[in-house]
Amino acid sequence: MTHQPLLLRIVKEPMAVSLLSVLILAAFLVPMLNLMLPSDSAFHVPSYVVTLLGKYLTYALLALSVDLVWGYCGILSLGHGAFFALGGYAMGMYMMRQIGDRGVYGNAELPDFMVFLNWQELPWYWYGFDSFGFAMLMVVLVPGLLAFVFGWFAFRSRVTGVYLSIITQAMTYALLLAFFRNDMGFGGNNGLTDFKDILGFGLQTDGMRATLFFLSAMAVVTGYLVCRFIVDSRLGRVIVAIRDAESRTRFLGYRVEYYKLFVFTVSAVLAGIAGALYVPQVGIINPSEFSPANSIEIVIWVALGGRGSLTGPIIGALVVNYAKSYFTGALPEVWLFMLGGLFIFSTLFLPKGLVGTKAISDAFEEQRLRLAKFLRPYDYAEGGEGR
Amino acid sequence: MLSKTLAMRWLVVLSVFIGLGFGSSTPAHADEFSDAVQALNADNNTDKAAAIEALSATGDERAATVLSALLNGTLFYRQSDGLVVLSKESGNVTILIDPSTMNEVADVSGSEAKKIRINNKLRGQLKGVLGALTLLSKDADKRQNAADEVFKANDPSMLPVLQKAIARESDPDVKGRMLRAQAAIILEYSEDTAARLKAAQTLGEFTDPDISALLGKIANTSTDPEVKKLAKDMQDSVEGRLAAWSFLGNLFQGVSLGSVLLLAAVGLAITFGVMGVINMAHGEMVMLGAYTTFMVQDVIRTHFPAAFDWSLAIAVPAAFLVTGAVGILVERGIIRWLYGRPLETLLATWGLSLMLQQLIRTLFGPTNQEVGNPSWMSGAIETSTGLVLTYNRIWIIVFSLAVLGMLALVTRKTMFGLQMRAVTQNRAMANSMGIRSGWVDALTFALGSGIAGMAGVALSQIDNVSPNLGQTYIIDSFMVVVFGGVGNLWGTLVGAFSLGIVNKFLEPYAGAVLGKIFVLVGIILFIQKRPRGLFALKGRSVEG
Amino acid sequence: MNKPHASNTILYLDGVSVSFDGFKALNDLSLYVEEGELRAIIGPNGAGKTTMMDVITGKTRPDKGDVIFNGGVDLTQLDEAAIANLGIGRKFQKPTVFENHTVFDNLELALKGHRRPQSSLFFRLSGEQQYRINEVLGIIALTDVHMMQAGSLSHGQKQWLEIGMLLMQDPDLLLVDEPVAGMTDAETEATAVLLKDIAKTRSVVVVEHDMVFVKSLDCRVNVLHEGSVLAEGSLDVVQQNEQVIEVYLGR
Amino acid sequence: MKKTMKILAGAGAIAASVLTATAAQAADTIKVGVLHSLSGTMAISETTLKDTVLMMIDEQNKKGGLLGKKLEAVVVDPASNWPLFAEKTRELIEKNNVDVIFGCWTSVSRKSVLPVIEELNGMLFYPVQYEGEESSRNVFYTGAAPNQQAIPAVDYLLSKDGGEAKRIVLLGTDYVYPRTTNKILRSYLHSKGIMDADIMENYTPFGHSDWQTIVADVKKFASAGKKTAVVSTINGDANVPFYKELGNQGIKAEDIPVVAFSVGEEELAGLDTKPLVGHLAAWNYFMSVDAPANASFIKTWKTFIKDDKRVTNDPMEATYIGFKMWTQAVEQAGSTDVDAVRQAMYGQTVKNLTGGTAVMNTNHHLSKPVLIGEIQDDGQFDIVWKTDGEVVGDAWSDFLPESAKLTADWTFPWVCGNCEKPLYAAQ
Repeated sequence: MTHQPLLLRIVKEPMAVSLLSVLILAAFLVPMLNLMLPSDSAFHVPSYVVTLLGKYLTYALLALSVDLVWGYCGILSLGHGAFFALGGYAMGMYMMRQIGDRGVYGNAELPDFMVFLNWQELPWYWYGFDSFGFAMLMVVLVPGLLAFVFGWFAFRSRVTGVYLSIITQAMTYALLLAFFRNDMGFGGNNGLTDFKDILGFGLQTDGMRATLFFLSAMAVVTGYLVCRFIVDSRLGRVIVAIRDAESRTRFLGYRVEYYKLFVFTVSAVLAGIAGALYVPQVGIINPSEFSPANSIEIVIWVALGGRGSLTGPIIGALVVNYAKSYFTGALPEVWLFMLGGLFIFSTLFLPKGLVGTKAISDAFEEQRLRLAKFLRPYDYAEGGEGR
Repeated sequence: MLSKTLAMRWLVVLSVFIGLGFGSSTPAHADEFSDAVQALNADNNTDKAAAIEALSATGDERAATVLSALLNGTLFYRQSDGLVVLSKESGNVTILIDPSTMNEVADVSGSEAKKIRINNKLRGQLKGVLGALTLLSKDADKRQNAADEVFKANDPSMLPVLQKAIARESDPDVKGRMLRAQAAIILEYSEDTAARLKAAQTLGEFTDPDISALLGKIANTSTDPEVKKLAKDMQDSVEGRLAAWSFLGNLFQGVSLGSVLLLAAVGLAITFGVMGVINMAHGEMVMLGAYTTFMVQDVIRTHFPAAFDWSLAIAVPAAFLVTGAVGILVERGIIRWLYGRPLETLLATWGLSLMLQQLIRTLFGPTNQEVGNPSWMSGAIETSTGLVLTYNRIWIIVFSLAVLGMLALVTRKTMFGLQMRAVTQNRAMANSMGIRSGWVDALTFALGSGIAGMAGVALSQIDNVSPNLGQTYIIDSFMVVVFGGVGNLWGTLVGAFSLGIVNKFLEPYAGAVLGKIFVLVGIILFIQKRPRGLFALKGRSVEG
Repeated sequence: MNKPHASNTILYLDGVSVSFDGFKALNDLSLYVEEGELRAIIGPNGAGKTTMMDVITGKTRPDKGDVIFNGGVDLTQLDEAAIANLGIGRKFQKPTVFENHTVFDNLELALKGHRRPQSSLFFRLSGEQQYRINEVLGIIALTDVHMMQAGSLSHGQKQWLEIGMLLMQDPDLLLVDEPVAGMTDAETEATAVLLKDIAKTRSVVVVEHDMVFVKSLDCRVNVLHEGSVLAEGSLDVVQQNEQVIEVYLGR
Repeated sequence: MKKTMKILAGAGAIAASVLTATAAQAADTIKVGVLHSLSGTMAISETTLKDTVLMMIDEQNKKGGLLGKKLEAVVVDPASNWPLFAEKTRELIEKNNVDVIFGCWTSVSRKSVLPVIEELNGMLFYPVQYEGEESSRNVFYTGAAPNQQAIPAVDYLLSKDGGEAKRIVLLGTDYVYPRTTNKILRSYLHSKGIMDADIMENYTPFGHSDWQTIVADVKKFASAGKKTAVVSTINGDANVPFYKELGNQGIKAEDIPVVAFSVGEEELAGLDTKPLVGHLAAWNYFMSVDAPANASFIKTWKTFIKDDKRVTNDPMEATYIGFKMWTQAVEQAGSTDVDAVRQAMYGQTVKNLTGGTAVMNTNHHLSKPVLIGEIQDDGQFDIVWKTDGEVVGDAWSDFLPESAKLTADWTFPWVCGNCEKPLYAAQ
């Protein structure tokens, strides 16, 4: 039963079907409503909403990446913001190079922040970022490599549980401090900003916004499929086995550290891609993305949505961030009460997250059975259970 | 210009001699004196400077009183007629005194009097002048101060009065300081090589960064090769001794940072280490403790100002009770539903921390609140060696150890401690033995929170009291607890102090930021070596 | 007891000592198991049985002593996964199965080979492997519940599932820690039959408290006490041993 | 299938609510966006400015509003989160249709807002002293540029009254404002004959709390026999332990004066200032200035905030001036249209609270007087020095080679914030 094609397996899950179809629909519809309708039309989607939703979607991808390691492999990373930020910085560096001589000082060689800090030449680690391809490679390579090296040491030494969580936090905190230093050559506290275009297309055009939104939506869909492929494979069953009984898995002969390293690295790459999509949409990347509080927040999206399911984190990220946008605008003085209250409420009353909540899951379960019967009536005629 | 000032100084010195020689001032001085005092209320600083010189030149012994009042900001003038007056605080009432007669000026209300403003330049001038005026004071403390001021001013015109003072000085400590001032003047300004060499020798005996700097300056600038060489040698020897002191200073700083980390972490060692609650609201408990201190001080300030020095003694138990009570509420309301789901506590306590921050912001406003140091925590043990041990840091070190000691006693020696350990080790067994585990949980959480609150009292003495206070410490606290080994108080102690000391010894070489980065990387690498922290319990596998 | 040459044994422990913070869990322990042998280990709590298992399976490194498998492989240099892949299977005292996986998936995960992440990502079950899983399902009598989550099995079923997982690994040596704890009499009997059956094709070491069960195994017995072997022989023989009676059976 | 549809519909409904919320509401009020952090690390400074804007709006409405309409504040909380500043700016302009925004404190928040405000042609009033090197068509800078704070302060230190300093220590927190300011100052000091050997520069992280090593270094640097002064661009929280360490190591203001650009009345409010007496700060405004306008401003503020102990500070005055100028410009333009108001802003004058008149220049920076104050034991400043008249704010420093050649002028023929020659050649 585990050999059915991926898509067929997904189709049997109404929650996933709904979510993915909404995402794909939105990927096409939102840009269309934004670009094709006149701005006074009732169905026009303002650019403001397009970038906002685009930002949420990058967060959703980030949450998905955390869920892969935490929900499925039991590795609670409190440092995933670091991978996100590194991906963002790689993208930011590319866009900085694209500015060329359009900076305020008109210096074609150096970014503005280097000019007014009297840097004489471009540091070596900025080489190559003029090329889009190289930058995209770095978007996946830098977070992936960091995760690989960090994971290699940590998993081999069998650092687990809260100890692992804290050292991931130490990692992102150390990076935060490092990137704050102006001497590092990443723009210090101000970070990278004032981006103009990607591949010659202006960032501030509606077309580019719609494209980035489309890419973000499709990235979430692709991210979902990749994660789904992983967790449905035998490897996926091994990592769940590791989560539930690590030493049993070892005594079965599995090299737990390799499996952890694999998912951790994949997850970091996904986070890096999310970061790279995030930066052009918000227009700035600075060291505060590395702050440990940000990483904790990602974990909270996942917990709220429901970890250990792939739809949960996506929904969690969307809900929390929408709530945040809404409350900071509507109730600026007391929104922290609302957000804090939401976290406490959901822990106490929705222990399995939004998607694990009985009312919701029952509705979907009913759908699932109906759908399954529709697709493979004979299975159910025998009273067997689909996977 | 220079010669004019010098001449003035000479006049001062001369008049001091006269004053000494002829006893108390004669009435003839009175008018001259009050004119000079009146001149202090000048429009610009240049005139004020001249007036200060003139006033000290009167040689009147009241001049010191007036000048130190000017320095301390208690010299006023009456707006109506510009009469210069001294002001004295007496309870809540300000009394104005005519400096010439030392009588109260009855018809001046506080708001009518304006302070005579001075600037840094005048302040420097005043200190020098006052130094010379008080070198021969009857009060040994004042003489000692004066000797230090003269040393700092390093003004050759003060040499004669200094020599006179040395001759009369009986207190060996004060005399030493005067000799130091004298040697400094001779070394820098004398033309006599032999005297300068002797002065350099004398100075070489002191272990003082100021002297090292002076010797260094002479070694660099002197044209006399002999003096130059000796100054260099002496500087090296002073520097050598200073290095040892600076090591001690570093150590103190490290221990002090360690004590702050320990205080911040020890409450967490209970709620997280013992109970397993990933308590993100721990920092806010610390903050609540700091705000309790503010409230206590506020009440004391407005109602019992005399008891201000006791404010912390009251704040410590108050903070313990307040945050302990909050702890009970939190445990009963939220945490108790989450046992067995430790990661969920992260989510709930994070939400709680957001709410507590906002609550404080709503109640007290977002700005810093002023929490004062009681007098016994202000100031420092200052040695001339450049080693400065501030009282607040010393007390915090003592306090942190006391808190930890008390906690160890509670957990090891009391019935509650026994029950607490029983419940955390085997809840079902404890229940069956009749321990009401629910209450033990609540009290344990309250204990951890209460200790965090007490830490807040201490941290309010060195940090800004603002809604963000807790956020500053939460990450470091978790680092310390995990580095030391979860569930091990001894580990928390050793972890805190070793992180503090390592940080402080790295800092001079790597700089503040890189130093901290190295410490973090160090923690990451250390955890590879000991995946369960510094003091991990070893044992056979139970489930494998 | 005479000391055989390592090359003649499936498992050879000689002079093994382990201590935790000063407590000697194993104290100069020597134990030899021959190929194809069924061996029972008994001993009071804290005698060092589980620690011995930990040492053999690579979980704990001995302070000194030799641990040699199959006549020549030094187990002290290997980690758990390597040892498992050499052909040593271990069943825990508390039944440890993957509760969130189905019974079928539990067995599939234990299937011999395919331990590398790359190959497991694209792994597909062959017909032969499917057959083997069904076979084992039959042996451990869980065919009917093969699609149930392992977490919802009864205690005894979990014990059997774990034994089934060991069979899937196809090991040369099985270490079985208290296989009948919490089982009904009927289940215990069936387990004894199963283990004896398994021992026909491979070596099995059983740690157990239940004397009736040990007796039904009808094999050589080692008595462990304070980290070393107190006596060895058939159950009848060791039950006669004065020392054994004193430290263990006598109380 | 029905339920799936329901969920799809639900998702659609959420999206729709986002959409409808953006629909413009009837414009019977003039909307003023307030973009200051009310939570997070910057709330400590920025909340005051939010209240200042609300107070100004309140005052204006009491006077009958503007153009016959009431002013309405739209307050949002960007939560000290820099990307959120950009998002909230977009929200204020696109969704709430505000006519003007008062906001930002840190440079990074302004940099984050900049692309959005320029793209949407909004108008931002930025009320904090900053590093300069910027002039946006859509931003009016009412805080001090380096030449309105740093350079006069150094002038003072070098003057006879200020102690004729011959060696200068530049201490700062490691971010762009101190880095740039110090770069400018170093170049300025060179022009005054103080060479690199007599300049020490040091950077520390945000919230740095252990100053022992650095203060000892300063002390050593100062003992070379030349009068030494410290120019501090140390940010907010780190100042308290810094000044304490100065006091502890026996450095008094008359020995080594420290002049700070980020320490004002609000920062001193949480601090015992007795050990700090005599240290200096340079601002365009001090609460202690004895002027009728200031007295009434302070009174209004204390009444509005219902707290007699609250202080006023320089960024509040900058907000005050910005707000006044905007209302005047709106009245002059007869509309809140950004382009019209911008044109009306140039040459707009507002009486400073400290006396004199602030003028908005075509480079979007103000002409303001510069004051230097010494810290007093009551947490207030005693003004010891004041520029003769107003100083024109420079967008581009004359002391940085790259920026000296740039001109900011948003009127014809330049119409440019960073050009070497006018956009439209004047015939």
